[in-house]
Amino acid sequence: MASATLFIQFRTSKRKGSMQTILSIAIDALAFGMVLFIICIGLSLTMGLMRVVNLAHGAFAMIAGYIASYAARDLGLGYAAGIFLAIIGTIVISVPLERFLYRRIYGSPELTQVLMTIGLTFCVIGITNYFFGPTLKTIPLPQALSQPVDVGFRTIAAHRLFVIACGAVVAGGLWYLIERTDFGIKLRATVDNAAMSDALGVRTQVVYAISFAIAIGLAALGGVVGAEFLPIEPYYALRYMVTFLVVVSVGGAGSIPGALIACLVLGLVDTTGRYLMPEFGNFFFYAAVILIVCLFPRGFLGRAQ
Amino acid sequence: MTRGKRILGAAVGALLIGSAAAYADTVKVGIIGPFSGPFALQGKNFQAGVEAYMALNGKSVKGHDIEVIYRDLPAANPAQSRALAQELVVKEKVQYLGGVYFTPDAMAITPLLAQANTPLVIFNAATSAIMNTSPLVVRTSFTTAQTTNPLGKIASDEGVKKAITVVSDYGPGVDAENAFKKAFEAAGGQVVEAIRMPMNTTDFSPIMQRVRDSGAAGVFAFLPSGPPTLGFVKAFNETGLKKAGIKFYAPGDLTQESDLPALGEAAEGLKTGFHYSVAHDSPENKKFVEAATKAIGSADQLSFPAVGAYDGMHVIYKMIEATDGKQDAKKAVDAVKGLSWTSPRGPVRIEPETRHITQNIYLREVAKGADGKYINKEIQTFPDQKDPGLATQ
Amino acid sequence: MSALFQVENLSKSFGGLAVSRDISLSMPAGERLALIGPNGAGKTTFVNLVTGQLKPSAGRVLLNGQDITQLGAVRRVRKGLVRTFQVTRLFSDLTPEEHVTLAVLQREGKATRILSRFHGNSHVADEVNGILATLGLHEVARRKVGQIAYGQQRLLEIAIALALKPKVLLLDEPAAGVPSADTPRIEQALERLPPSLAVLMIEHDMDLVFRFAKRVVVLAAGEIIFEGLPSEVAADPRVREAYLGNYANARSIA
Amino acid sequence: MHIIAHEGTVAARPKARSRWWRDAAGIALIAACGAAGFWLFPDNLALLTRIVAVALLVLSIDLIVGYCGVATLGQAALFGAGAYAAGIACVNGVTEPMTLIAIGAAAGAVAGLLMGAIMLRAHGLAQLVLSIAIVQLFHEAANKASAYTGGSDGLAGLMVSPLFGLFEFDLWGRTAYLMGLALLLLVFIALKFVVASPFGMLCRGIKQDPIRIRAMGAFVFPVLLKMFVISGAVAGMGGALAAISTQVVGLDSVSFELSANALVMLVLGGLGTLYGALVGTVIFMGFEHVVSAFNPFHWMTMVGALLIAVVLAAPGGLSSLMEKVSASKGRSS
Repeated sequence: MASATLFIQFRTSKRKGSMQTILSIAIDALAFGMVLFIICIGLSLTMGLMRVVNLAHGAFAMIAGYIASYAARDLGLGYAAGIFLAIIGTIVISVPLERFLYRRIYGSPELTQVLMTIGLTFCVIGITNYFFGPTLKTIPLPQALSQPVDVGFRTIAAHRLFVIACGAVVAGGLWYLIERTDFGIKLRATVDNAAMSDALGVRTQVVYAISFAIAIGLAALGGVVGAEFLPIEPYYALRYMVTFLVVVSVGGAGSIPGALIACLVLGLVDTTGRYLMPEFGNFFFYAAVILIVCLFPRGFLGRAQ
Repeated sequence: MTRGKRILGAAVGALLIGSAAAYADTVKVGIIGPFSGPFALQGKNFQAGVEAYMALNGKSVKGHDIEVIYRDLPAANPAQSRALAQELVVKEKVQYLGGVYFTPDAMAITPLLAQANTPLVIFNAATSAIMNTSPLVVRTSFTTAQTTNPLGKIASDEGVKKAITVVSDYGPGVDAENAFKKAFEAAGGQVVEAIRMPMNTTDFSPIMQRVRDSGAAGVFAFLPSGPPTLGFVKAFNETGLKKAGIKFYAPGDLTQESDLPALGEAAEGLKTGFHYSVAHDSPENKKFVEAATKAIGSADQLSFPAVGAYDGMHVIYKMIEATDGKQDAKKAVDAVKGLSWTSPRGPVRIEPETRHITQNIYLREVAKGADGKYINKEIQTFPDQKDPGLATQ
Repeated sequence: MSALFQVENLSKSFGGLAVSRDISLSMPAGERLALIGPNGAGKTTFVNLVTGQLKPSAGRVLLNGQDITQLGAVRRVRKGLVRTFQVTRLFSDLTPEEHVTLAVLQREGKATRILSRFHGNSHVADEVNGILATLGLHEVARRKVGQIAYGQQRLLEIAIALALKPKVLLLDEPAAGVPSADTPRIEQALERLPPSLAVLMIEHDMDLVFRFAKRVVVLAAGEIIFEGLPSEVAADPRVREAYLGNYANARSIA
Repeated sequence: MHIIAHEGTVAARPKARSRWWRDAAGIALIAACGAAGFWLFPDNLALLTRIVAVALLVLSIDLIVGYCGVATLGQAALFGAGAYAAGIACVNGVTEPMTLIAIGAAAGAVAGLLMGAIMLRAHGLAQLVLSIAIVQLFHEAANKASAYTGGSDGLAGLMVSPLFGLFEFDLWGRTAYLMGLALLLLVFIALKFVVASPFGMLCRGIKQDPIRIRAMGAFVFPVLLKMFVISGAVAGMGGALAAISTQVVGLDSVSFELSANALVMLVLGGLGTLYGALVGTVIFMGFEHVVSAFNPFHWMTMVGALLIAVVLAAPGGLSSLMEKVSASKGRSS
């Protein structure tokens, strides 16, 4: 990361020669990275801890976006209520899916999981398109978040600061949940050895169900607060699938700090790449992915399989 | 299943029309468009335009019943495009092909036309070069160069000396960049920097940083309509460029009516050049909007592909009229060369040499309409614009 | 030097933790050597060092007088240093015949051929059938490995190794997990191993060790603490100490 | 021992022969289905040709995923390499269709070599992500090099000369379909030989346990790389066929979407049998065609439901379901 910063400095010193640009890019990268983090961390948990390649993860984020848009815009309940209802609503929708579909594929070969979750994604896209139509849906921000804020060297949308804060809270909260609570102990035990945990009286089915709900809830939160970056529309579920998958793998499935580092590094690479030479932005991004994966075959902080 | 459906359709049709008209022949029109997938909205607009035209002008021409068959092509996919066109021509026996949203899909169909003896009326695909690949193609949409061209002069007239172009990095984006540069420099301006963004860009703030650093007084942007436009416009506001007084010019794809409710306040004041605004003030347009809104189901979803389809159907109806329901592609195309009429978008004409549509291009500004909804308000008209892309070839 | 296989001062440490210390061994052709040791003695590390799965921190491995320390696992196999696995590593949907055929073809350098057929290759069939018959696997030669008894799977591990015509054979607990009723079949198979072959057996089952080995090496805490005849092992105080710790009154280590 | 060996060889013959008969019957069945398609759906030959081209792509994925256990979501990079190579050659005056197929195969093989060399450095999820990154880079490169590839407008104007100087590639697509079908059959037969060779067996072994294969003294990397090259050649032929029959090459032929769809088709049909690849392609594309013609606006839901139903009813893919049905009695052991 340090070398990347130096590189920017070198380039911009020719261009404008100010710290401003560097800080400016850094803060944009941070906000974008945090959006990715909030959405992807749930996927990282399902993939790393529950060993389910849930390609329909983005579909849940999208469902949340629709609920939030409906609550905040059409019902006029406001942003906070929108977020809350979106998380609750998405989890409620996910419960029967977990019970009747996902439970059948725990422990199945990865490709079988891919087949089913892609199928689920197709269904969600089709159904959303049918009920809500193909237009973009927005979630109106409250006044406080929609204003640009002057942070000294530039103006930044208050919403971006809010996203950064959300990301920090999610990272801290998850760390606390997994490392410091009773549930976290049960979860880690179940992951290490499900049969043994079962024998010790941990109700692994319940642990799985709760973890799944948490993952979906995080997807929902990410879908709503990230809607300014990744607008809500029916094709959302497939459009960003690759990005989510890449982020999770680069971070190492199942690792919270790994996912955080991956989001920040990829966010930085993406943002600086697009600033320095936008026309090669994708080259930058995927070349970085190839490089990282070759250097860290298990992701930044992945568990040994 | 398709065969069963066809038989069923024929049976139902016979019942409705009754025995007297059962002898009347049916002319089939095949429409290919993105009816599902990421561009489903555009496909829905195709359908709305077609249905609006048929609702207003009847479902038969000179006693020939017209049957429309839709085929879904969710994203640019020439192989599938060709397969669908072939099926429509060979199996469904359509006499006319219409629709087509993407350029490569059109390119895959044009080589078939002569052998199929079928004209293709393009409702959207906007690259100039398509017209050169077959004499049996007619286009009722626009080209990117056509909608971009007047913007160069406008920018210069508004006192912009230095401008930066920001376009999506793909064919139409590059076309737009070139067209603007040419027109702007012809008017005495200077393009200081040309940025091409990858198609999948979601965070535009680094781009806006570049715009700011370039020191340009105006920015010309081209993005295909769709989700990224929202992020782009928001980033333009949030990074303070709008507040700093940097002028913004773009073809109307960026402020497509169906995106305006989502863009909302952020888009207010944006100036775009385009061939059609849903808010165009004319009796023809009023009738069209009413019928098309009914067809599409929601006023928020209606936008420019619908008018391309509407006028496309007009051209197809004229072709059927000229050939009296017989399959004769050359005669059909010849009949509409030079055809002029008043479209919902204003006066238009099919240019005999290029078979592309000549039309007014309007400078519009996003503003609040009478009912409080945002509209593209026409503030200046550039009449009779041909496609500069074809004119140069 | 008549030693076919030699290990010289082999050491390995992970971080600061030494798991193998200064191990030296020498085996002539035809040797039957057993390596034993309590759990955690470093037997698995030793096997990995010898077969090339791990690189040693210090020391050398020699085969036929040639230094093979720097060679990878595959090249060591090709030089004639072949192992079996403690937990069988077999392809559950292939038959024993297919396993051994693949090994024979690989030894002959024909396993990567595309323009010949794997099945019905009469040239290798005789050899394959011979090996399977020697180990008493001919009856199950056509069954999928997933469907044959575990004892037979262990024998198949040995069959694959023999198909590679090794000079030195490393048997990693060849009787592990085999029901005691089947152990004689494994013993029988071991007795029939080619006489010129140097065999290093790592094993827990002391009965098997005493019957098979001519010489025994005891490893404890990463070091060789005993080297000698099987009959002397039980009496050695250091071995007793290593195995029994404070329960010095126990009579036998078996 | 002699007696045993003798018995063994005697027993070997009927088995090898039955295997051979089964493959011969399978290939005859594919040929019969292909011919049936030609007679039954003479108006859909462009669709059938597209299915054949994609079937080649799916077969190529089966070689890597089904036989080597290397997961890939980037196979369209190889398909696209073949398509663009054939397309560019055609635009530059090489119009003989068989030559174009050969060019496609060569380009696919080279791309396969490159892709394999990169992908085989990682395992599991990381490998999957590498494949995605590679196909995205290919896509980006094809978009950038618009002077050669036409970029997003597509590479148009491919004028392929008649096959053997006699059969035109026309509107009805008979030539393209029959050529594609013949190509598919030849490739299928060749691949049956490949997977039945010692090399094919070695790959199956590597898929299950590379450590065991190494302990047999075989290098894993070159074997897998070789399979990547073969797979690339097959995918490249599919791409070239698509280019010839469509006369346009679009960016979709190097897209992640095509890769993912093709993988879905393979898993739908069943891995590691070659037949599964064909079954999956035909079922998926046929189903998609029928439902999207039936309802162009909301067919995606039905395709999704099909995939879910298959996972619930036949987790091993459709071909495993057929095996299960045909062998339902003998399966009690």
